[in-house]
Formats: sequence, C-alpha cells, structure tokens
Amino acid sequence: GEDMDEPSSALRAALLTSGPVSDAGWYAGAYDGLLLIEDSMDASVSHQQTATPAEYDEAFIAYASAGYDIIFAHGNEYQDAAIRAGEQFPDVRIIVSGGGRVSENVVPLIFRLEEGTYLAGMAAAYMTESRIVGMVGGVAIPPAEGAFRAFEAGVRAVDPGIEVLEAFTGDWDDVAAAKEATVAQLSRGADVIIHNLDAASFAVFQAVREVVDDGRVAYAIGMNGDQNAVAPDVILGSAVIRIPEAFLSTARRWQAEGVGGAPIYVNTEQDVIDFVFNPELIDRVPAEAIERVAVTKSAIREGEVDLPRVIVVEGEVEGR
Amino acid sequence: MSQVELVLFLESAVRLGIPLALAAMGETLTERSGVINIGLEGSIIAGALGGALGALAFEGAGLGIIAGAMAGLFVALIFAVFAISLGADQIITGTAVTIGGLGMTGAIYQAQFGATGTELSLPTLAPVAIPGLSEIPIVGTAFFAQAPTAYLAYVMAPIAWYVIFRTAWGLELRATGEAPAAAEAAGVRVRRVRFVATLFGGAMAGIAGAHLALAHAGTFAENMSAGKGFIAIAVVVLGRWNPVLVLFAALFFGAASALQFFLQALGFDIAYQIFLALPYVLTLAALAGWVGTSRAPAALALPWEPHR
Amino acid sequence: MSVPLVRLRGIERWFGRVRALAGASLELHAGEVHGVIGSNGAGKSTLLNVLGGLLAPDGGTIEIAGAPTAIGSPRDAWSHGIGLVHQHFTLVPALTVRENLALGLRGRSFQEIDQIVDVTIEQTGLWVPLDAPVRSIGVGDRQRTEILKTLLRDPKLLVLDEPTAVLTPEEVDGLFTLLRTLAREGKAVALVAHKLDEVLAVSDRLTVLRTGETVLSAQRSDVSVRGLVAAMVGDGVADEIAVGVYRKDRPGSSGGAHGNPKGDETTAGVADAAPLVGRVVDVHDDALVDVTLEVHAGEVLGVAGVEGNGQHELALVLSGRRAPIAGQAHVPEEVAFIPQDRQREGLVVDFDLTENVALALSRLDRFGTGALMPWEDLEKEAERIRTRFDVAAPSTETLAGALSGGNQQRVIIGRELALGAPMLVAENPTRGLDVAAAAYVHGELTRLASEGLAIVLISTDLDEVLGLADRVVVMTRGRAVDVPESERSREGVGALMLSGGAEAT
Amino acid sequence: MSGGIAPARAREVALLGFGAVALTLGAGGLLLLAGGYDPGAAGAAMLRGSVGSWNTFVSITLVRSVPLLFAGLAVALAFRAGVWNIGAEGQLYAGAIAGVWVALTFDGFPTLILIPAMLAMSCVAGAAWALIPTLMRLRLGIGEVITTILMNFVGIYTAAWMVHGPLQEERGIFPQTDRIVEAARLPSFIPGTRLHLGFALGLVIAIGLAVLFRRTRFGFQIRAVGASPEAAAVAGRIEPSRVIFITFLASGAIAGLAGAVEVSGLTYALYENLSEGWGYTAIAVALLAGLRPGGVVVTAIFFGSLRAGAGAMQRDAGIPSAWVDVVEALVILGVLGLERVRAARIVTDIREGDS
Ligand SMILES: Nc1ncnc2c1ncn2[C@@H]1O[C@H](COP(=O)(O)OP(=O)(O)OP(=O)(O)O)[C@@H](O)[C@H]1O
Ligand SMILES: Nc1ncnc2c1ncn2[C@@H]1O[C@H](COP(=O)(O)OP(=O)(O)OP(=O)(O)O)[C@@H](O)[C@H]1O
Ligand SMILES: [Mg+2]
Ligand SMILES: [Mg+2]
Repeated sequence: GEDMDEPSSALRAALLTSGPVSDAGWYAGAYDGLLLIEDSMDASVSHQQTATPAEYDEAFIAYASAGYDIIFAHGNEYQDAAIRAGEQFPDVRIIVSGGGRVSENVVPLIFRLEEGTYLAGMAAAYMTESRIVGMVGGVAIPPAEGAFRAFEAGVRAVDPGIEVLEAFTGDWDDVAAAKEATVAQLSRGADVIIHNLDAASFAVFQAVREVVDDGRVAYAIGMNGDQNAVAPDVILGSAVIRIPEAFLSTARRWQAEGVGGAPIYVNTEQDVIDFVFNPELIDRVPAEAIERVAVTKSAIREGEVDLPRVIVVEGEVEGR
Repeated sequence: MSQVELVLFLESAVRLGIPLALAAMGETLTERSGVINIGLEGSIIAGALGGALGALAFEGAGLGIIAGAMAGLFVALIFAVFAISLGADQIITGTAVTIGGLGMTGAIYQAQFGATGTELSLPTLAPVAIPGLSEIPIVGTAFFAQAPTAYLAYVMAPIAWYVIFRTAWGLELRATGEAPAAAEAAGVRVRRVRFVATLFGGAMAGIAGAHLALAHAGTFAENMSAGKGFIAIAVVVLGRWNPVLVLFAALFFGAASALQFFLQALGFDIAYQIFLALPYVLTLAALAGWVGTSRAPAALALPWEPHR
Repeated sequence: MSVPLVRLRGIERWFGRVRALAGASLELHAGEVHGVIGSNGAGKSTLLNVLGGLLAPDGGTIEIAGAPTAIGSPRDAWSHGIGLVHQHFTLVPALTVRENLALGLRGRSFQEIDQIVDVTIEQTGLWVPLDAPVRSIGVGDRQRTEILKTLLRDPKLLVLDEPTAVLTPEEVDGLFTLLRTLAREGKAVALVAHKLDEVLAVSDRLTVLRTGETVLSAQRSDVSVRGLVAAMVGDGVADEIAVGVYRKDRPGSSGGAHGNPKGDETTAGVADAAPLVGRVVDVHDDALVDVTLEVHAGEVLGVAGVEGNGQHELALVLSGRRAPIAGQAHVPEEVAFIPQDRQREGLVVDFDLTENVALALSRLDRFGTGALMPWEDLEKEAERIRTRFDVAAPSTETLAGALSGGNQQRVIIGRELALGAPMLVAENPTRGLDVAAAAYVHGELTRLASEGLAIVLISTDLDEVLGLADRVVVMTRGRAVDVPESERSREGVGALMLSGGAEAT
Repeated sequence: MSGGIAPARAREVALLGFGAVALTLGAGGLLLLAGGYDPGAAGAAMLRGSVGSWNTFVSITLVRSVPLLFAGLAVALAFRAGVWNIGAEGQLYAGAIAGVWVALTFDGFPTLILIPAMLAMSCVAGAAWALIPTLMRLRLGIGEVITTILMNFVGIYTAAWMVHGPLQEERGIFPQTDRIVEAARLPSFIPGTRLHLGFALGLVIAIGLAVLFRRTRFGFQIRAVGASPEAAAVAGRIEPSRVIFITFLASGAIAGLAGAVEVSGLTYALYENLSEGWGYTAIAVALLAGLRPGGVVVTAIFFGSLRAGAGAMQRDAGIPSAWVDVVEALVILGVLGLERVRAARIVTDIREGDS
C-alpha cells in the first residue's frame, strides 16, 4: 500500500493475520493468496499482523479509511470487529476466513476442510495396524475442531472400532510441545497422526520419523498445504486447502459480480479442498483404500456424504 | 501407568526439561552476579536460529550447537552493554532484548527462507546411549539415551556448583551479587564479573535454543522458544540459585509438562487448557511444599555504579 | 624528615552541592600511627575513601613515596599497598567470615588462604567465628573481620575509619597494641576515632579536619587536648565550653569508680519509689533467657555487656517492637527507640530528613489523625531537629544516606526525643558521635531522666554505662544480671560479664 | 531507576548514553536498509501512525495505552512497596473474565449499575489472583517473582478455558464469549474518537496514586516499607506484612481493571489472546516512569504510540511484523540510552551549577 495516490480503478486488497506468515501453512497460504491477487489482478496490496483484539478494529479502520476495497481477515477471531467496521464503512468488503457473522459487506469465507480430513481419516483407517490413530492440534478453534471431527468420522466410516486420540498443545508454534504430544500418542500405540498446527507441524513429522527409524511402521498426515514433499519418508498424504486460489477467486468474484450478504463456501468441488496421497509412499497403500478415497471424494463433491459439519455461520442451516 | 509408559513418560520429561535446565543453569550464574536477564528468551530464540543456520552451513548439528551458543551470547552482549556498562534498568533492557530477539530471528529467517517460510529440515543431534548407564531399568534410557546436550546439562550442574561455591571466581561472583559495594571494596571488578556471568548465561541459553532446534524438533519456527526464557527464570528460583537443584527443578518442570501430554494421550476427557496449566500449578504446589526457602541474591536487578 | 609514604594535598571533593573536602591534606609516614580527628561530617571518611580508591577526588594531588599517583579504584589502592577498613562495613552479609576473608585474596588456593588466616589470627589476636555467615554475627565480630581482612593482604599503609566504636575496652586495648606493633614493624597506620583519649593514647602524630579542611597537623607531643578540641570546634580562641563539656560530662573520664553524674541525691531507693514505667517478667525470646527487669520514671537503667548477648532482643522487647515468645512485657504504648543499626533500623537511607522524621513522628496525635500526611508540620519539625541537633545537612531535603555517620545518629536521636514518650531505649546512642555531640547526648539523657523519663541505656561502652546509669544490669548469654552497688566498677562489671551470669536469678 | 551515579562517572555514562542512542538509531536504519526496506518511510509511517493527527493520537495511540496505563500503575504501586508483582498479566486476565461474566450474567441491568459492578468484580478477581502469591510470600516466605509468573500462565490458560468452556459464546463454536450488551460498554471519553472512558478512569487512578504517595499516611507507609521494611517496622512501627498485604491486593485489583476495561471499552467480548503480554510490558512502563504515577501516564502513552506506529509501519511502509519488533526494541533501547544521558546530566548540572 505504498502508493496511496494510485487511481482508484486498480484493486486495493489488504490482509490481516494474527500470526506470522512465515509458518509455511495457514497464514503463509493467505499471504501467498494476497501476492497472487497482486500479480494476477495488478492490485496493490498490504498486510498487517495483529496480536490482540484491540488491534482488529484499528486495522480495519485504518485500511478502510485509506481506501482499500477488500480486506481479507484470515481467522474467525476478526468477525466481531469486521461487523463493526463494516457498519462504519459500507463501501469496503471484508472477507473473514472461517467467520460466523454475515452482513451486507462482511462475508465469511468458509473452508470446508472437513471434506479433506474425512478422506484423510479413511486413508488412516486403512493404514493403521494398531487400530489407534492420533490428532495433534494447536488451539481448538472451529476449523481445527471441524477438521478433527471429520477425520474421526472418516476413520470410523472404515472401521468403527478404531481408537482416535486427540491432543492440543495450546500453541501453534511451540515445536517442543507438538513433538511431545505426538510422542505421547505414538507411545500409546497410535501409528497414524494427523496434525492441525502451523509452524510446529514439522515436529510431528520429526517424531513420527524417529519411531520409523526405530523400526516401527507409522505415518503422519500433512495439513493446510500439500506437505507431502516436506517429509516424504513419513507423510502418507495431505489434507490440502488451496487458500491462494480461494482468495483469488473471491477477489475476482468481487470484481465481477460483487460479494456480500452471504457466506462463500469453498470445498472439494472447486478443488480448493482436497486430499492427496504422497506419491513416494503410495505403493504401500492398499488399492482398496485408494479406490475408496477416490469414490468418496466424488461422492462428497456431489454432496452425497453426510459429513459432520461444524455450523460456523450464524443462522446457517446446511450450506456448502 | 505401566512400566513401559513410565519409561516413555520419563523420557519425555527429560527431553522437555533439558532446554530449561541449560538456560536456567546459565541464568543461575547470571543471577548470582546480581543480574536478572529477562532477555533470556531472546537468547534462546537466537540460539535456535543460530543453531539451525549453523547446522545447515557447517552441515553438522554439533557445530550448529556452537553457532547457537554464539548467537545467544551475542544477544546477551547487547543486554550487558545496556544493563551493565550503561547501568540501564535490567528489566526494561531485558524486555527490549526479548522483543528484539524474537523480531530479529523472524526477520533473518524470512530473509533466508522466504516470507512464507519453509518446513526446514535440519541435521539433527541424534541421541547417544551411554553404555551401561542407559541399561538401568526404567530410568536408564530416559536419562542416558539423550542428545549430547543433555549430558552437557548433567555435567554442567556439578561443575557450575563447584565454580560458584568452591572457587575464588565463584566467591567473587557471589559477593558481586550479594553486595557489589563490598565486593568492589575488596578489589573485585564488579562490572566485569557481571559481564562474564551474563555472557555465559546468554551462551547457555543459546545452547538451549540450539538444542530445541537441532536435538528436539529438527526444525526452526518463528517464536518457537514459546516463553521458555521466562520459565527458565522461574526454574532458577525453584532451584534456589543452586545449579544442581536447578537441574532437578528443570526436570521437575519437564515432568509436569510431560504429564500434560500423557494425560491427553490417555484420553482424559477434560478441557485441554486445564492440562496446559498443570505444570504451573504443580510448580506452585511444589514451591509451597518446599520448606525453608532461600533468598535471591541481595543485589539482584540493581544496577551497579562504582562509587566514584 | 623522610619522604612520607603517602601525601595528600589540596584534596577537593563534592557530593552534589555539598563540598565534603575543601583542600584537605594529610601526610602519613612509615613507622607511625597517625590519628585523624574532627567533628561529625568534617570529611574524615571522605578523605580516607579517596585514599582507598573508593572516591575520586575533584582536585588535589596524591603522592605515594614521593611520586604523583592516581588511585582509580580499590584495586589500585591495593596495588600501592593501601588497605582501608571502612567506617561502614563492607562485608558481604550472605557469605561466611572465612569467605569474606578470602574475597580479594586472589591467586591463592583456599588451603593457602586458610593457613594465612590462621597465622594472622594467631599473631593479631583478632578472633572471629570463621564459619558463621556475617549476617549472623555481631558488630564487634564484624569489625574484627574487617580489620583482619585488610591485614591479610599485608598492607604498607593500614587505614582504619572508626574501628573502635564497636569494640569493648579490652578489645580496643588489644587493637591499639596491634597497631603499635605494626607501626614498629615499619607500616604506616592512619586511624579515625572520636574518643580523644583513645586517639591520643595510640597516635604519634595527629591531623584535625574541619569542614573539609586540614586545620592542624602536629606531633602528639606538641598538642594539648584543649588545642585539639579548639581546632575541631573551630572557635579561634580556645573553646572553654567545648573542653569543659568534654571534661565534665565525659563519663568515666572523671576517674570515679562509679561516677554518678547526678551525685548523691539519686539512690536506688529513690528510683524504686518512682512510678514504674516499664516491666518485663520472665521473658524468653530468641536470644533472651528468663529476663526480668523494671524501669522507673526518672532513672537511667544501664545495660552493659559484650555485643551479642541478647541486648538487641531486649531492646526490641522493651521498646515494644517485638512481643516476646514467653513471659510478659509491660511497656508504655509509645517508647522512643535509638536502635543499634541506624542504617537498617533507624533510618530509611533513601528518604530525606523530613521523611525520616515523619517515619516516627507522624504517628503522634499532634501531627493529626486523618488520612493525610501533614507534610508542612513535619517539615517544620524536621527543620527544628536539624538546627537543634546541628545536623550537617544543607536542608531537610537531603537524603539520610548522604549524611555522615554521626549526623545520621543525630537525626535519629532528635527524632526519637521529639516523640515525647515516657520511656527511651537507646542502644549505643553515642557510637560514632564526635566529642561534642556525645557530650550533648549524655547531657540530654541526664536532663531527660531528671525530667522523669525512664531511660534504658544499652551500651557496650562500660564507661558510658557506669557514668550515666542509676542502676546497672549486665547481659550475658541472654540473661540479665543485676549489678549490686558494691560491684559497680569497671572491674566488677567486667567480672560479671565474663562469669556468664551463672548466679543469675 | 537508579539515580545514584557519581559525578566522575556521569560523563562516562552520558557519553555511553549518546553512543547507545546513535548506535540504536544507526543500527535500526542499517538493518532496515539491509532488509531491503526504506528507513525513512518506516520512520515516517511510525510517526504518522502514532502521532500523525489528533484523531490518530486519540483513537489509536491513547486507546492502545489504556491497558498499559492500568497495568503500569498496578506494577508501580506494588514496586513502591517492594512487592515484585510480575503477575499483572494473569491478574488482567482474571479481571477480564470476571468483568465479562458480570456483563453476560446481569445483562438486564442499566449501565449505571452494570458497569460499576463489572469494574468492581474485576478488581475483586484481580486481587484474588494476587492473593495466592501474597499469602505464599507472607505465610511461607516464598518470593513473589516466581509465584506471580506462574500465576500468569495459570491465568492465561484459565481465560482460554473460559472461552472454550463455561463462558463460550452461545453457539459453542468460536473461542470467545458472546458480545456484552450495550449497557455494559464504556461510553466514549472524547466524542468522535474511539477513546473510551477507561482512559479517564486510568487518569483518575494515576492521580489517586500520586496523591496517595505524596499526601497520605498509607502512601507514606507503602514507600517506607518499600524502601526499608526494617526501618519501617522499628522506627515507624509499621507492620510491613499488613502494608504488603493491602498493597499487593490493590495492585492486583488495578491490574484486574485493565482486563475489564479493555473488554468493556473496546473488544466487547473476551478472547483468548486479549493481551499480548501487557502485564510484562507494564513493568517496563512502570520502571521507565521511575514508579511515579504521573510518569506512568507518559510512558504508557509512549509504549502505546510505539505499538500504534508499529501497525502503521506494516500497513503503510510494507515492513513485516518481525522487522517492526526489531525497530520497537531499538526504540526502547534508544530511550534507555537517553534516560541514562539525562540521569548523568542531572548529576553534572548540580555540580557545575553551584561551584
Ligand atoms: N555519598 C554522599 N553523598 C552526599 N553527601 C555525602 C556523601 N558522603 C558524605 N557526604 C557529605 O560529606 C560530608 C563529609 O562526610 P564524611 O562522611 O567524610 O564525614 P566524617 O568526618 O567521616 O563524619 P563522621 O564522623 O560522622 O563519620 C558530610 O557533610 C556528608 O554529609
Ligand atoms: N512536603 C513534603 N515534604 C517532604 N516530602 C514530600 C512532600 N511532599 C511530597 N513529598 C515527597 O515528594 C515525592 C513525590 O512523590 P511521588 O514520587 O509519588 O510523586 P508523583 O505524584 O509520582 O509525581 P508525578 O506526579 O510528577 O509523577 C515523594 O517522595 C513524597 O514523599
Ligand atoms: Mg566518617
Ligand atoms: Mg562517624
């Protein structure tokens, strides 16, 4: 946003995150989305990392009064401040990732991540030998809860007898905590672990790698981005959100037809959400599993699978 | 808890305790000289990044640890220049150094690995089992099949104890922390002693950070120190400014933290935030039951100006 | 005469707006004991601290063995063989005596140090509890530790700032013998003390400081007491009053075996008839064993004893500052108290004079009972005390910590007397006071007693106790032993102090 | 901070101080240049975003300073009594929880009852949070530094638990409470700006504390106990434990207010990350102010403007958050350097003005 006097025809987009964008995950995806908008739409962009609710209003007001057209607020924590700012600045459009409140110019952008983790759960169920799988999260926010519930449901869809462990470390970045939580689950017998972490996710892979090196069979499942290449020796597959694409399409839609008044859902249908097996390990996966995951994916696309959904948006019945 | 679980729990406790022990051990010497380095967190995160970059550059975790120590020392040097040479308030200086340390490591990391970061895979410092000792039932692997940095902590504890309580320099150190005016009158170079103790503390914190990156997580992430500097300062108090007790206090805190993950893995259906608070509550309880408390060095946090 | 070992000339030193030294000079020769005297605040400690490298002078020159030298730090002073024993202790309370002794003896093993310590103690007779933490030992032991610590480094010049204030007469004798021996061995010794008889007894040469200037420097044989006092007080003419005060009220110096300044009219019988003001019965405490005492209006109860025999605990109980563990203490609601450790218990060194006066006086009804502090009144009161007690401080806004030792004591005494309490407990009230001030305090105590105040005078200075007290008790190992009239002499009390109170009731 | 430098050293300190300021400024500029950013633009954005206009100053900087003001006063009060309360962070969260609980539970009451009740309850909660360290110090002789740090973590996790559990918003989805009713929201202080009455309340407390320290008996007792508990007890016949008890709890209460005021004046709901370590920053705020209430107002606004300027540096100069933290740290160090220069100057001035 250096050029304040730019002609108003060009799109001006801003991004708010409450964590560092160097996490190679959730926030990094949003930042990549912003840069993608800058490149593809010749937009001028700006980013601010906020730390506390006190800063939310301030950032919205600052961007709105500086003439930004669209503000991506990447987390449900922004929802209340977004509504307040929306009332004060009717011309701005605020997109709240995972937000729960809608108004004419405040639009929740709902990532149906559970569609990906459901598939991941199925894959995990096929791979587990101990019939115990684990989930390690940072903070129990709705997307994390939703992702984990769907993972559980995916596991149970294959084998209702499989035990699913869950742990939260309370911190997205605390690698030591993430590692120990994973180690604790592995030592309880879990042999497939999915995470919902940011920067600390690598510690999960590291912990799995260490037991694999010790001769056990165990897998990790990547999340948010396609993490398959990060630890190709232990990652079974990744539940992917293609955040940049979602941001770009949202911005395009704003330019073409405008957004507002209703939440935007992104899911497997637009290929924003996906589950991808790690090509390095795919020969270990039974054909039946690959087949079943593929079939279920299309069924989900068609809306034929009854997924446990966290109803995020106020007043929403069952949207997609 | 079954025996296997107990072993796993102890292993986890030691792993979580070691970085705290390393940082707290250094801080013990620093505080013994009358300096409280709240900037420890900054040294830890610098040590983590320094360790990561060093390990990548020299293609070895061992040299990474040394690089981490250097990075931690450098951060402590900035603290020392302000808090000791300039006589600025130690708490404010420490606060600034922590903010700056966290920021600078983030900035360097982004400059090195791109704004959106990478999942860094680092050369790791593999555990080394000590023949004989590691075969002791139950505690053997927990204590004696750890990364070399753990053995550094074990060895440092008695050495630091010896230095503090049995050497001439240790005597000067304690005198400096208790009564700098008296120490100066006896010919001790108070500010020099404080400088050395603070830099040592920074180097140890740097090793703690490098241990986190290289021996524990195998990666670097922004803010991965996650408040361990503050906990290390609490561990120093719990260990009564005695390096040997500090080692045990760190292991105790490690055990309390390990418990939280263990209980979660055992599937207790309690809000996880309660587990997260557990180590702190247990430490409070331990303190309350820890009869006959000891005092902090009398001149702790007081800037020293020679009387001239 | 030979080149002096150390020569200080024209030394200046400012503290903020206070000019502590205004061109002071001092010459110290090997083989001599040199007495440095002067009123409280004259600049003695400042001058010696310049010599010891603790303070940088703002002007003047220092020559060592004829060569101009800068002394930049205590280490520097040491490298020139200058060893300083401070007026205020520079020991580390948390360390043991042994550790304090070892501090600064660098480059030697602890075994070696232990050996040197043992030998030096043997030679000097400075016995100290080596393994006790300094925090737990009495001031006498601390003083001995300080001296020992300095001697261990074998200085060429030994400088002692008021070392005798906290020692018993016997210990003072011992110390002086030691100083003479050291001088005979060729060392130079400089000594500050307020008791002229002590200084005169040991010194070969004397220097008098007044308001930061050297006003007199002469051989012992060339000066008279009168001349010295005149130089200290500074009334161009020989100051009859000062000398008179010194002679008349200096307790013990009148020579009487039990000198009683109030003469025959005060007898034990009269004191018994006077109203009872304070009473402790069968008191037990940390350092007190079954103590029973009565204090009557108008009497001075003297408590003698070697430091650390329970006097301080008794003082706390008698002054109502502490409830005993067992037994009863009946003391007035308000008791004036001049505590032992003025920098810790008597004053807040970071407070100014007004605030230090307020510390005690603000609880008096005459300063109101509301929630607000009557600062104007307190300020006036502080000013009154400052003038009345001749406190050398530029104003009532001076921080107590910036006062010389003697002046700190004046502030406390002034404040406590202003309390108007029916009883006063004083621990070593004249310790560190100059001759005139000590005489003034003695006069005040006598006057107050005659006005009906009940006074408990706890002192390690036997002369002071014998000179002022109507009745005397001796504290030994926590017990209080009454001294019968017949035993009231240095010898008698001394014997009781040593007997350990075996026959105490 | 320590005022006790001797004249001879004053010049050395002054020089070192100027060196430190020059070094931090230079280092900041060079680092930004090396990172590929424009130091000029960064500085300009920082100033514009904090004091660029009256509205910026009031609506952003002053608003940001409010929690620091309360927490800073809480710390200053405790430190004056020699109580090392490092626990403002936990007490703040306790106050926020209590305040929001009152607002959610008694949502039918009118403003004049509801807001005072919220604030009172947050005081009680803050004090209660300080009670454990207080008792541990007075009864067990355990230093409060470690206990208050530990209580901070417990407070933070308790707040996290509250917004995931007992106080979670009605739908039970988001980690936050429901929004508090209008009646529970602090009205605006300066109309047309975002500044709420919390700031005024903070000023009132600052004035109250200044009067307490300067004018009142109890304030004097606090200072005496803080300066020398022994002298306070023996010469002043003050019971240090009583003074410490009251002061520690009062400090907790003021820190508790910081939390409730933030919720009632600004966020209108409780969130997990309500505070970014304000309780710790408050220590720097209080110390830099020399523990003077009036000074705390100034330093709280200074730290508020730093944070406000930091936001603008990100938005307007495109400088990433991590870099902004570096600049912030350098500014604090620079101010420390200046402060030392000032302290040294006072020493030399006194001498040269009079000789
Ligand atoms: N640190 C200081 N700050 C301010 N003023 C001081 C300081 N030290 C000494 N002074 C002042 O300098 C003057 C000389 O003090 P000094 O201690 O040298 O006196 P002294 O002769 O040793 O007195 P005493 O017999 O009472 O010990 C006094 O007026 C004292 O108030
Ligand atoms: N009349 C007085 N006499 C002596 N001391 C006083 C008097 N009035 C005030 N003081 C002292 O002045 C000092 C000022 O108190 P304090 O430092 O609390 O001021 P403050 O209100 O914080 O100042 P500011 O408002 O400038 O920040 C205290 O040491 C107080 O005891
Ligand atoms: Mg003196
Ligand atoms: Mg004196």
